[in-house]
Amino acid sequence: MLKVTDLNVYYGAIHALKGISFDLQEGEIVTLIGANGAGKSTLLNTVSGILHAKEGTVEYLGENISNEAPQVIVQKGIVQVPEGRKIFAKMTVMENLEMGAYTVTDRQQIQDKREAMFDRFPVLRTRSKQLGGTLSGGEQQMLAMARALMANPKLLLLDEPSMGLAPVLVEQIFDIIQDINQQGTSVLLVEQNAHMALSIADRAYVLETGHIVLEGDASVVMNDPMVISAYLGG
Amino acid sequence: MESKTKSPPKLTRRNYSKIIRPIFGILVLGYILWRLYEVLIVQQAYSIEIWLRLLIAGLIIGGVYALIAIGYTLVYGILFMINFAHGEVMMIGTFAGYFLFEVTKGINVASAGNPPLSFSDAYPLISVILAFIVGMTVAAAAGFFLEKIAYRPLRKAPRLIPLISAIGASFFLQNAAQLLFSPQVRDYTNPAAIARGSGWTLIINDSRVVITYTGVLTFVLSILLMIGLYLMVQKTKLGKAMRAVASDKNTAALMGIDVDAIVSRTFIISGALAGAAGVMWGLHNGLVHFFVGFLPGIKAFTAAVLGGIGNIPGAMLGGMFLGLVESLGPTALGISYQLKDVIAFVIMIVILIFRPSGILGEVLSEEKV
Amino acid sequence: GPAAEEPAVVEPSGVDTTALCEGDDFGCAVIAPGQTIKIGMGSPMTGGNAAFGIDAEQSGLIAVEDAGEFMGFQFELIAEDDGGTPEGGAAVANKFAADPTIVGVAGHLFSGATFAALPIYEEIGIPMLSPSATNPDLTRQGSRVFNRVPFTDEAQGAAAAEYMYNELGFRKIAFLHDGQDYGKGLAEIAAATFESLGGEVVALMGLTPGEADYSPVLSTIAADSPDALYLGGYTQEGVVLTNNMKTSGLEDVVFFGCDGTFGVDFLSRTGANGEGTYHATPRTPPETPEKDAFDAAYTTRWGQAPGELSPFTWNSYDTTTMLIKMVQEVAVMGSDGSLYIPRGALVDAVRGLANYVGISGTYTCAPVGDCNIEGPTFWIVEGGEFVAVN
Amino acid sequence: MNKDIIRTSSRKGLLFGIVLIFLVLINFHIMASTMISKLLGTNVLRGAFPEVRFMIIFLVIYGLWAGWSAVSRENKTTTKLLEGLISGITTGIVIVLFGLILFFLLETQTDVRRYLTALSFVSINIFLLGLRGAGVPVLFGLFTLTGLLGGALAIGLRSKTVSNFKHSIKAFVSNVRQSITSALPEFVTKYGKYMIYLVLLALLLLLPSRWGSYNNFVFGMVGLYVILGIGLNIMLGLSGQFMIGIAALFAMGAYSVALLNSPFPHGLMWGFWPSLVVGVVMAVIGGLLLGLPIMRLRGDYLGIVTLGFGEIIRILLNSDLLTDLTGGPRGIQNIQQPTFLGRPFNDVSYAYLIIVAMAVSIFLYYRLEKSRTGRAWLSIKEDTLVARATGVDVQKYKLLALCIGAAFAGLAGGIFAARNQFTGPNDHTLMVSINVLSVVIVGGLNSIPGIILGSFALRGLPELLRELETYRLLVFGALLVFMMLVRPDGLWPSSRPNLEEKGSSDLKEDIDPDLEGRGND
Amino acid sequence: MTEIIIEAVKVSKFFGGLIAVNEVDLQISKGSIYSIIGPNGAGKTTLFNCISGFYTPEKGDILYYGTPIQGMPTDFIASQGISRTYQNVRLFGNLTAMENILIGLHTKLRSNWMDALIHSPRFVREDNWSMQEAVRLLDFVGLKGYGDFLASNLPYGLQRRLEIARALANNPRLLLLDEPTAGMNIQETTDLTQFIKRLRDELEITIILIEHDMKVVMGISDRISVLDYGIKIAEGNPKEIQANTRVIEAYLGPGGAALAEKYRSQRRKSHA
Ligand SMILES: Nc1ncnc2c1ncn2[C@@H]1O[C@H](COP(=O)(O)OP(=O)(O)OP(=O)(O)O)[C@@H](O)[C@H]1O
Ligand SMILES: Nc1ncnc2c1ncn2[C@@H]1O[C@H](COP(=O)(O)OP(=O)(O)OP(=O)(O)O)[C@@H](O)[C@H]1O
Ligand SMILES: [Mg+2]
Ligand SMILES: [Mg+2]
Repeated sequence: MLKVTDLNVYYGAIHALKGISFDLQEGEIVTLIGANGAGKSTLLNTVSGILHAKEGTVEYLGENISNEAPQVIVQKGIVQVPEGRKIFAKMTVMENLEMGAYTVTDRQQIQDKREAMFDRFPVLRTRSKQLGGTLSGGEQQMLAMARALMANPKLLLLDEPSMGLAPVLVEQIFDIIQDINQQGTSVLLVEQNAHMALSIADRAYVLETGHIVLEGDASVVMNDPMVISAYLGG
Repeated sequence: MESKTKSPPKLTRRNYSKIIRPIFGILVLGYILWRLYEVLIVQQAYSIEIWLRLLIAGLIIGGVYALIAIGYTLVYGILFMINFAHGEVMMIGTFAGYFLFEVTKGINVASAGNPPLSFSDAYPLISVILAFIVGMTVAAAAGFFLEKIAYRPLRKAPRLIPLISAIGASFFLQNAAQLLFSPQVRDYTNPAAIARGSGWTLIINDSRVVITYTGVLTFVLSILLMIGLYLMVQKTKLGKAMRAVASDKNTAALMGIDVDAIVSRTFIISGALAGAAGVMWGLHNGLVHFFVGFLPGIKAFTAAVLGGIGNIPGAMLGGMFLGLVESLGPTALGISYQLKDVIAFVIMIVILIFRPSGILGEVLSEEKV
Repeated sequence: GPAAEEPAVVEPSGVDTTALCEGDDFGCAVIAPGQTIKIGMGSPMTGGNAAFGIDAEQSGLIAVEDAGEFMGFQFELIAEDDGGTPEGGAAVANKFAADPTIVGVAGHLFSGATFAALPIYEEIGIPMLSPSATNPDLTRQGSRVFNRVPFTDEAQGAAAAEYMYNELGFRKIAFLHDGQDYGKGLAEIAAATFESLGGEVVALMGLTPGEADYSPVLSTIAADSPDALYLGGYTQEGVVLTNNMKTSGLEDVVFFGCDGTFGVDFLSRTGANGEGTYHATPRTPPETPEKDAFDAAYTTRWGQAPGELSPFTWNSYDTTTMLIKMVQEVAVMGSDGSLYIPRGALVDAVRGLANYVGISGTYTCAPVGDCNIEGPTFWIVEGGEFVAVN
Repeated sequence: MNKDIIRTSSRKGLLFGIVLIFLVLINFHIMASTMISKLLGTNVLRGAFPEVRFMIIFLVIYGLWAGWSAVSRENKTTTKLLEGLISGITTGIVIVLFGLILFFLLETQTDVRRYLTALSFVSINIFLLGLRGAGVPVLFGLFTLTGLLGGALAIGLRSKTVSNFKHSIKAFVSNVRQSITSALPEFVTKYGKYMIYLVLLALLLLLPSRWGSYNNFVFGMVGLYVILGIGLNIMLGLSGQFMIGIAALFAMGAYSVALLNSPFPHGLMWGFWPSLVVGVVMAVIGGLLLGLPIMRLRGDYLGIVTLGFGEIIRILLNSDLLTDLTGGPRGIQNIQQPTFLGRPFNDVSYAYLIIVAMAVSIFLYYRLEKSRTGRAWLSIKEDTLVARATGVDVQKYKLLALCIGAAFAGLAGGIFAARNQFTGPNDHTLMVSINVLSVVIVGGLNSIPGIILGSFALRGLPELLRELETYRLLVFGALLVFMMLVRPDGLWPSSRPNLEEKGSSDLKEDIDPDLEGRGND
Repeated sequence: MTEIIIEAVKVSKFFGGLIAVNEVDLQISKGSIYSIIGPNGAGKTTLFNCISGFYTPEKGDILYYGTPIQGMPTDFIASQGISRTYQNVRLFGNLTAMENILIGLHTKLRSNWMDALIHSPRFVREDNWSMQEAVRLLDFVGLKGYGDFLASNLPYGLQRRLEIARALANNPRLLLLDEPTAGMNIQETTDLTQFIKRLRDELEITIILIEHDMKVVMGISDRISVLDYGIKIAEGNPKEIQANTRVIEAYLGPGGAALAEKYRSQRRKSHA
């Protein structure tokens, strides 16, 4: 479904991604783990079209999308939940959801979608008129997910959805990810919480300073000694 | 490391601005109240019709300021840059309207028997509507190209950089207009039906108070445009997208919003409003020249900040407030008209001292850490 | 220019140029063959007051064209932008001072710029003849090089006050000015004279120049119900005031302007509102064939009517022409084919100007440099035209 | 692909055509041909028109450029020719339409100068190459041909091989430079920088007495703006306070020197030096008065308040209210000139005075920047709240920055007034504040070389552009935009100092400062 | 009992209608590591902001060595030896690491602008000393060699360390750390935990810690308070907190290992 080949991304002089290749099959949860600054968010942003690679290609359903603008990529069905949630603080929950469905033109569909989201995240229904910025961290994370789902993604990119959340909330979030996946959305998950991420993923890639150093089935990666010492604490 | 047993001395420190601020405020406020008392209660020099005239003048100019201020605020809200060339966009709109009226004045429509009428006199409504359409379109185009050429490449630069670019653009546009149209000051040739100075006349205390047609047009139209704009920003998809882009460009892009297009549209809207303000200016005041945008530009910028920059109702309020202070202030305080800008600025400073982010700006009393 | 093809052969004058130049206080400006005799002009050509400078340059260029060739040399007008500011005035003066072929300056236009420029010209002996700088102090400080053709504020202000009091019978007048040195001086003197005559000054106040709407000021003034409104300022403010008076409770009050408000621009922009307003000029006689010729030339060359950009169109022509005339008077052809212009002699010649009949009036320079010693002419607008009343 | 080429290059051509129309409408074609004419040795008097052949040269250059710039780097040779040609033809078509209108105006003798002031018959005629109607097809041919030629030129110069070649030349040059530097004796490489400084210093010392009063004047203006720029940089660049009212502080310095040193209005003749000190002090007081009430304001709110302050001061200086004190709109004349060792100042002495003032300002600036105070300012600029939580008394330091910056502005103002022997309200307009702001940002915030360059660019350039007459500010505005687009970090961006080595190398000497007072600074 | 360094007495902080901190009492003894945990939005950061002087609590006192400090200027509080770090790293991004630390040293230096202008002996002495001290701190937090990097160019983990170094430069008696391990992986987290211990042991600094990572909290805390909706719902040593049912309900949820097992089994099911 998604195929990334030999990706090189720079921030000015900083070489952030140094020849990354990976792929993701339809229906999979693939997780990317790696230390701070390894380039995980950079990778997601490149796939989303916020950043553009100097070299290398991103293929989606067999189509080269390396140089497309973000809005085009969203239209094609790749939607990202950015790091730190990035809720539109001065817009209500409802308006945030509407923004998520920006690419959808059918009003009825938007309404249905919104109802579906409220059913999935009941807490959002009770807050629908509240400003996004005043939600608690966990509520914001749910809103961010719901907002992304409004666009009917085929592929969901999640950037550290559990960051800064209380343990109970982490639990809920991972439940939801699984659920979304089971309903047919592929997921590319970036996580610091390697334990949880590996436990729900099909496959995993380990990123270090812009390189992929390890890849394989989640269960295999989980038992790799290097991963255990660096990411799982063993 | 040394020992840490010493307990901190009990010491409170003076907070300069905590003392100075109220003193300054009380001084200014006291002065204003004293002057108001002198003028309104003691001297009673001015009767009601004079106040009415002042009020009318203030509302009209306030409406114009508000329209221009909204342009500043829209652009600021979305790019956090001061579009210093915005006054020049208004100037372009003024010129566009001027030319439209020159053309409609020049076309003669046959009218049986009577001396031939010009198009603009025969169909004043159509020509005024045309003038607004042309003025707003041309100014919107100016705003669009301005952003595309002078600001878009600087989207990621620190905020002061596009400001200087805008100053350069402002120089350029001003001088281009001077070289194209000569520095001469001209007047709009209004359709006869809404000639400048004509209007409804009220007789108050045996004195005529004229409510000019152009003034009413200006005021009503600016209010309508403002309401329309506010509704648009609050309710339509474009408006919401603008707010989303304003709060976070990258995230907005991740929602599938074409950020460049939204920014362009923002400039188009703000240009169109400035163009409308320009045509109103021409119709009501009659002044058209290359420098016509400079003063209103500065004033409107002040108004935008006064209301809370980035805040649309704030810009409206700020514009109206500034217009009223300029027109009523000197008389009400019994101060020379030469100092009207001083009054306006001092009141602005006092307001900002107590509301550091404008009248309607968010209350920044405590910033989230 | 068309005459450039066949340089006329001019015999050397036979005057000993070395002695002439050594004897001169400032030495000579030497114009070598092929060079032009340059007249400088410092004026605001950009920014809010650009119309004044552009107008002055356009008039000056016509003056230079009219002057034609002199002993095989061309005159050239170098108009520089001083922005109307002192800082700009000093910059332009320094630039002119660095050019040895600049012999005189038809400027500067604004008093502030003139003040800053003056010491520089004083030092190297470049005569100035300003078409518009009216600050009385300019001719009070004993400058040798500074001269001007406009009225001083004193002459006009006093005359206007007397005219309003004695001839028109006004007793209550509001005096306004544009807050610039020209208008303020004028209004203050007029007000003081009016008061000394026994009139009542109901207001003497400054405006912010360049505004588009003065109705608040006027509404306030209306409370004192004056007979007339006097303005020291320019057409721009005059037009706005005249138009605003009709909606500010001053419909029946007379607007009395000055030489700064005289011009076709006022007529066309006030229309019916301008009827019955008064203005002043230093110009006698008003319509001469020379002036008509100039008006025609100006319109043909620039596509605008003279007086549309600023009230100083004719003054600028006259000052440039006067400088050229004086250069022609003192210049000497050297044996080497160069033209020798003794600077000190030129300075004195300009100061010594007498009974010069220009298109804007007849000028005789007083020893302090004020060249317009005639009283003003007052005009009333009737039927869309200026009609002289005295 | 082919469609793409047609679209992009015809768009280029359209752009060039429209710009040319604009240039003709403001008579810039006359200006440009005049310049070409002068360059080629044929003088054109002011107000006169150049000969048609120079117009042709201008148009040919313009056409070549239009063709050249339409060429893209990647394409094949023939495609490049095509691109140039299409661009040329499009420009030609636009110009034909325009030319026909012009010809119509000429034929019917329709004078449109009431609306388009530059469009005189002479100017039209010159644009039509003096050929009237026949000029239109000739122009079309000219643009088609030059477009093609421009494309052809670009084949040679705008190709990958050439750009590679350029790179290799650059590499070669830098290699040569390196080998030269390595071959030079060590002291040259080591002290080369200082030698350059020495040469600059020598130039600074020698030039003012040589190059005439005009250059001294312009140089002095640049110098004063450097001082103003340093003052503003302390407020804006170091402590992050958005100040658009520095003209007011400049005015305080200027008016102090003027009022204390002129026969009118007060007849005080204190002499230049003491009044310069008063000027600096007054500016500092001004900074303090401005700063005290508005310490809480941030960003653009601060900007607009300082702008208001600047305007308030200017209006008051100009007003009837203060005329008796400040001379009102007439300003203050005949400012007494300073003397040095009994000799009165002339342009050369002022140049030296400004050099000294500039040098002192730069020196003081560097000392401040590299101190606890300077770092406290920087921390406030970066993050006020955190600076406060790190123990920086934000209000005190902000005020300090305003006051010290004001002192520089006052110094510049004092010298300015004395040098012009006159100052008035028009010397202290909003434009002055905007100019200083531009100087600092165009040059590069927190960079002294940047401020010097910026000052040359913004104050020197308009003087150089005087050749362009009325087009001066138009070109200046365009250049300002262009400079920002090309160098958004400023002409000479600042860099942060390297301190780690300094701290490490001194590690041997174990100095312990007096730490008793720690905790209650 | 040992000396109390800081004490909160019925501290409340409101935002409009929202009670962010509700009558919270804390007593923190000198030389201890004290953790504050609680769900998102419980008011932990707000409490820090009250202590460090960013906010003035509407009610209650904050006593530092027995002296009330609430409402005092932030910089004054800092100069009394209370340093902090921030939940989202807040370095002076455009300045170098050295400069960041030098600014941290601000309260320890006394030379003013005049000293700087004339390079007085005091200035020279302090300048040399502060450079050395900054390098020493750089070394202490393991940033040697990064001194001349712009802070914003440092990797995230190093930025966190630099922030701590800046806070340490103030020579604090009390250090407030707000989620120092957020966004760190396990290895980095372990390192940082050791480092925090060292701060307490070697420099005798009292530390208050906000953390979501229970491993860290339980590993190094002497005492723990739990906030929920601004109210302190529990206090005690790690053992007591882990056993507290209210805390489990509001905050901890079932243990991580158990949870992971739950997911794995679910996954197997769904793939089957
Ligand atoms: N805007 C930027 N400018 C310059 N460098 C950047 C920028 N954003 C990221 N970097 C650098 O690129 C590298 C990769 O960053 P990225 O944000 O992708 O890491 P990450 O793996 O997502 O880390 P984290 O776990 O902290 O989110 C880092 O070294 C970072 O410093
Ligand atoms: N400046 C502010 N204005 C309004 N509300 C605020 C402000 N600061 C915090 N709040 C609110 O106060 C509550 C407590 O916030 P606080 O940041 O202290 O939570 P926290 O315990 O640190 O949570 P987290 O673990 O997510 O960081 C939240 O509901 C928050 O939205
Ligand atoms: Mg990341
Ligand atoms: Mg928190």
